[in-house]
Amino acid sequence: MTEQSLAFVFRGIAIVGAILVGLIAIYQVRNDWTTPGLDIQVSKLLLALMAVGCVIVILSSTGVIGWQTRAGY
Amino acid sequence: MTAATIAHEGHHDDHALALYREVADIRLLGFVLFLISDCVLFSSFIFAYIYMRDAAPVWPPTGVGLPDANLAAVNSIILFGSGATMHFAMENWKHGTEIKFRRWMVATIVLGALFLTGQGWEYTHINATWWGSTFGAAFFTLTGMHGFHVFCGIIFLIVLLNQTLSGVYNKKQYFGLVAGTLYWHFVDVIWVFLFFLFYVW
Amino acid sequence: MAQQARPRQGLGPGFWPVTLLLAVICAFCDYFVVVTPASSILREAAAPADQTDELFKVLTFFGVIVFVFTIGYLVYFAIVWRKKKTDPEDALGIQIHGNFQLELWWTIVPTLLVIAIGAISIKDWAGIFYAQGGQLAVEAIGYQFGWEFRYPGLADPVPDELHLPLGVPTTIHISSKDVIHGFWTPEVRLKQDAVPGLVTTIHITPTEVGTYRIICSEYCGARHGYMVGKLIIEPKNTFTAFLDHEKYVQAHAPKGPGGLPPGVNLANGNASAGQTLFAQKCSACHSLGAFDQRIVGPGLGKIFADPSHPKLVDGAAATPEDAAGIIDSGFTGDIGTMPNAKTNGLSNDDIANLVVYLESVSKGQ
Amino acid sequence: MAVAAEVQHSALAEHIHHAPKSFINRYIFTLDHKIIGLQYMIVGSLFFIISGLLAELIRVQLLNSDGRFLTPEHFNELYSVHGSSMVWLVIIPLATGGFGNFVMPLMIGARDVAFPWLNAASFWMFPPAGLILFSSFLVGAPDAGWTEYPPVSLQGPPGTSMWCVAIFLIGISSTLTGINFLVTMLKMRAPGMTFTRMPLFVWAQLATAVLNMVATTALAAALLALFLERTFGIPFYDPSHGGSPVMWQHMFWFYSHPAVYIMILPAFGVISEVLPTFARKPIFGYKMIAFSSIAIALLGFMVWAHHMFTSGMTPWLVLPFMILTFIIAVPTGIKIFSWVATLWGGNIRYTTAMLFAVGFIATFTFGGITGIFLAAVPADYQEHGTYFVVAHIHYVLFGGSVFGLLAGAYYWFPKMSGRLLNEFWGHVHFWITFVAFNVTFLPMHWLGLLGMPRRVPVYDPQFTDWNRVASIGSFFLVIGMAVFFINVIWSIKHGKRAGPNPWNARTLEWMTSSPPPYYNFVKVPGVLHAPYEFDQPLPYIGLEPAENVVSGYKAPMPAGSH
Repeated sequence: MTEQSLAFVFRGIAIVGAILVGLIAIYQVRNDWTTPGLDIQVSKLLLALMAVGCVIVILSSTGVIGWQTRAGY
Repeated sequence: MTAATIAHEGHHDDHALALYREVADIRLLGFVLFLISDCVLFSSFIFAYIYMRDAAPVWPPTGVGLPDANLAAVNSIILFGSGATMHFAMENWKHGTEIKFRRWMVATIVLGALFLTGQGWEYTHINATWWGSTFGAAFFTLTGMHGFHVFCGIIFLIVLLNQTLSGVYNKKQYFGLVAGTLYWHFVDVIWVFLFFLFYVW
Repeated sequence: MAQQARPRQGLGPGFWPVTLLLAVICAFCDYFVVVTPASSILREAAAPADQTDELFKVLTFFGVIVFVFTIGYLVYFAIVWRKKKTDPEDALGIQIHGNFQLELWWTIVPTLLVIAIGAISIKDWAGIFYAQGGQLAVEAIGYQFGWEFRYPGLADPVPDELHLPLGVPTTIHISSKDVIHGFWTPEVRLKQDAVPGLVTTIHITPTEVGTYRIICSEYCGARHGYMVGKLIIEPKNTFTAFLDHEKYVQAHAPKGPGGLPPGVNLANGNASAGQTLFAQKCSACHSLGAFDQRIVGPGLGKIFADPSHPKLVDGAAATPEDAAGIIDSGFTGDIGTMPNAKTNGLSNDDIANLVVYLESVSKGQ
Repeated sequence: MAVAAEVQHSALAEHIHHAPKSFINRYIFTLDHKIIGLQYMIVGSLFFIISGLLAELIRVQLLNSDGRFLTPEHFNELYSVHGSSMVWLVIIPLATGGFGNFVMPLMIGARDVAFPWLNAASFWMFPPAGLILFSSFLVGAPDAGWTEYPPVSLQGPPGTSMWCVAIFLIGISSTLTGINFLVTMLKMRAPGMTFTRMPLFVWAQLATAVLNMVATTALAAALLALFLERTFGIPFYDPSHGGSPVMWQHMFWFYSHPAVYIMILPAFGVISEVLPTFARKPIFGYKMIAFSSIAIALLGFMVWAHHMFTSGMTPWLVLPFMILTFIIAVPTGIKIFSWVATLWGGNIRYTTAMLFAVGFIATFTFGGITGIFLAAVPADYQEHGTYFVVAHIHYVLFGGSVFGLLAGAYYWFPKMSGRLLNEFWGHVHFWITFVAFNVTFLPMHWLGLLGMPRRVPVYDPQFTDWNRVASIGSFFLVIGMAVFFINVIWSIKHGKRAGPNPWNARTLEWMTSSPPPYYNFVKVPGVLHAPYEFDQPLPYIGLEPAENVVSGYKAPMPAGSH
């Protein structure tokens, strides 16, 4: 497989995975929206940030943000 | 056994549970505060990275190859995915489905280990050294610290899994699991920032 | 009620006379703060000193008021409200918990006071920061453990002594060769750290002839305490004579080889290729403005005919050969650090292209 | 009684643990916050004596302008270790670990801190840290001052790395202490003790704990980077490898400015307890004092770069930092004015604790005013890095923190030992210290303004006279402190018996025996009011006399409690 197509596969996996995980995180935040308790509040905050992370992964893998022309290894 | 002693033991259980709740409440606050101060540790190094990057005449410094964002994106999803599985594990514990809980825990541990493997691959292939440039200094220090946190997290989760097997926790008393979940989510979230700073920005 | 509280009778014995006394003490002290010329305490050698002294006076003026009244009332209350021998063992003070009006005022008044002092400080800071300089540009370079100074028209730095002409607005570029030093002349009331890898700048206008201390104010190693230079402020003609003398001395000192680096042929240079290269490799640190329009390094727009260029290279205006030499071998020290051509990934042809491009910019093409 | 209904005991508060029997478990590897507090005080006092003597060596050197007593290298090591140990091994551990540990849980009516194990662990990082720092003299102690600015600290002797390790340990210790105390204060207050019923010392400890918890890890990061750079050459600060020396200053001061509030806020708290007790009247403006502690703590995070006005950072950045620094003067001023107003209308008893409290207000006010001088950027261009700064920090750290801690020592010594300190020698101690303190540090203001930089083993001969005055003053400071330590040692055995409440104070720590039993209170009392209503009955219900652990008799409880 060439380097290009490997990168293409990686991006595909990342995008699909990020959508999946992001949706799970958002669903959980919504599910626990009214649940009291410090642990729940902190979990919600952290899950929401993780959803943001998923969005960043999607944007970076689709080439919206970030450098895609990096020479690596 | 007389009715009186049963009533007394019932009362004793209530008291023990109340005490456990109170102690768990205190420990939870302490643990959250610990996470906050840990967060400051990472923030300081992130500040250092941004500062050095801002002060550098050229970025990346000459002779440094930036890491591959595509591999890192997959690696991030592995780590974020482990956050999701951890969450499922916790939900299953709360619902009393302990078999499923164990499966999700094992999945979390495996995904965490996978992430570390990915990081290790990256370390051996990246065109930069820890001591060679400010990029290397920030990159290896921050991701190394994060990797160390993930490693500790894996140990933490294995200990927790072992504790559940030997019956330390029950459906009402499971503070250790709460702490483990929060820690794992915290490690995920740190990676959100590191991914953005090193692979996207 | 367990014990008898002290009854409340007005503001207590002697409150208003004491207040009056404190006001008199304040007025007395502040009178001397206002009338004493600061230069009688420490000489004012150069321009921002007089302005900074005014700020010191403002600060001292208000400081005296706050100090006298706070400490005055403290001592007075402490004496007058002490437990008397005649008071019973369990006697109490006046049971009050606060006074909203009073607390409001001692929040508002200090707030206004610090805002006023802040405004004055900002004004003075702007005066120092935007002060006129530039008629003369010199460089002060700290090293372990001493100072050296570069002057326009002198190829080599002069150790230990900074000569400045009276009345000429002067810019001093401060940098360091090794660790952080501090450039401080108490009589100028200015201090600026000399940070390796950075160039910091101060503007002063010498106002009084004399010899002053240049003290290292930032710990720099074992002999930090001994790192003292001299600032010599002298009339213009004496200064010119000093420069001429130094020029003579340096001209007769042995010199190393100069000229074009081997393999660079300026005749083959291509200005438009140089322009592309400049945008890729140079523009992160260098602007195309005048010499003092720095990003990291100096502006290069008029490098071969630049009035703000301190002409520090070897006393003359920079030549294309000088520029090629600097690009090739890089630059370290006084005004910053630039990597050499190898690190920057520049071939000999690239150097020629860049120099030709800079020449064309200098000529305004 | 209607109010009694709100007193609900938690399950935890009903749990009484009895003291361990063995000596080692009880007094060495103890989990008891009171013993740990005393351990902090004993170790901290030892370090105080050592680093105080280092300061005396500095002053001996500066008797003459030509520096013939010590080599420059040794001189640099002395003041660097003096500064580092006074800040990290003396004032911070004594203010939080010592007084915070001993007094704060008693004041909020808790049986111990939230995490006793963690508390013990925090303490046991402290003596090793001190040993590491002081033993660095064997290999060449750190010599770049307590701030250790790179790149010069990268060139420093091997002891600089030991300094990193020692301060890192202390940093971890105070972070854990901060977390521990914050949880204790948020979760373990006695029933009925709402936030506005907390004693002001607790408020001060609350603000301190927040600072300790958040800021100290930033120091840990800076130290880790310095250690990595010194040991493995990882480029963070060295400009010749692309690093930035100014970055260290940002990271260092992001911790070390809050650190000065970590040092001074507990002293503020002590003063706020001592003044009402001995003026026999409520503190003036309780809420303003409490909130100004929090305001100082929060603003304290936003002013770090006022230590760096001449450092070559982005020029316009000095302005917001200057303005925010000025604004900190407002809550600080509120505190000072409130303390002065507390004296008004009092019935003041001049115990030694009260003398130190009043002395504190005087010296701290002066230090605060010179702080404004330093915050004004153009003035700071003259003052930065000179003896003016040395004078200022000693006015706020010695005249402030140490005076506050000494007031606390005289105030709480009876609670710790069951005996009173000798008041006559206490007065002697105060007057020697107060006068000698001003003689030592006042001349440094004009020495600095006239051109004497700090951290120099030699100086311009024109400054000889005032330097000699300062040195002679500092020798008297030693005499004063010697009086204090002898007084303490003598009074532990021979002092007058104190009883549970010798000062007739009203906060909770005086509502149990002196010294308190292992579990603090036989029954955790309910709290009905703030503790400063001197004409009211004590606002506690459910107090039970505790057995005095030393004398074995049951102390009678203060009259007037419910």
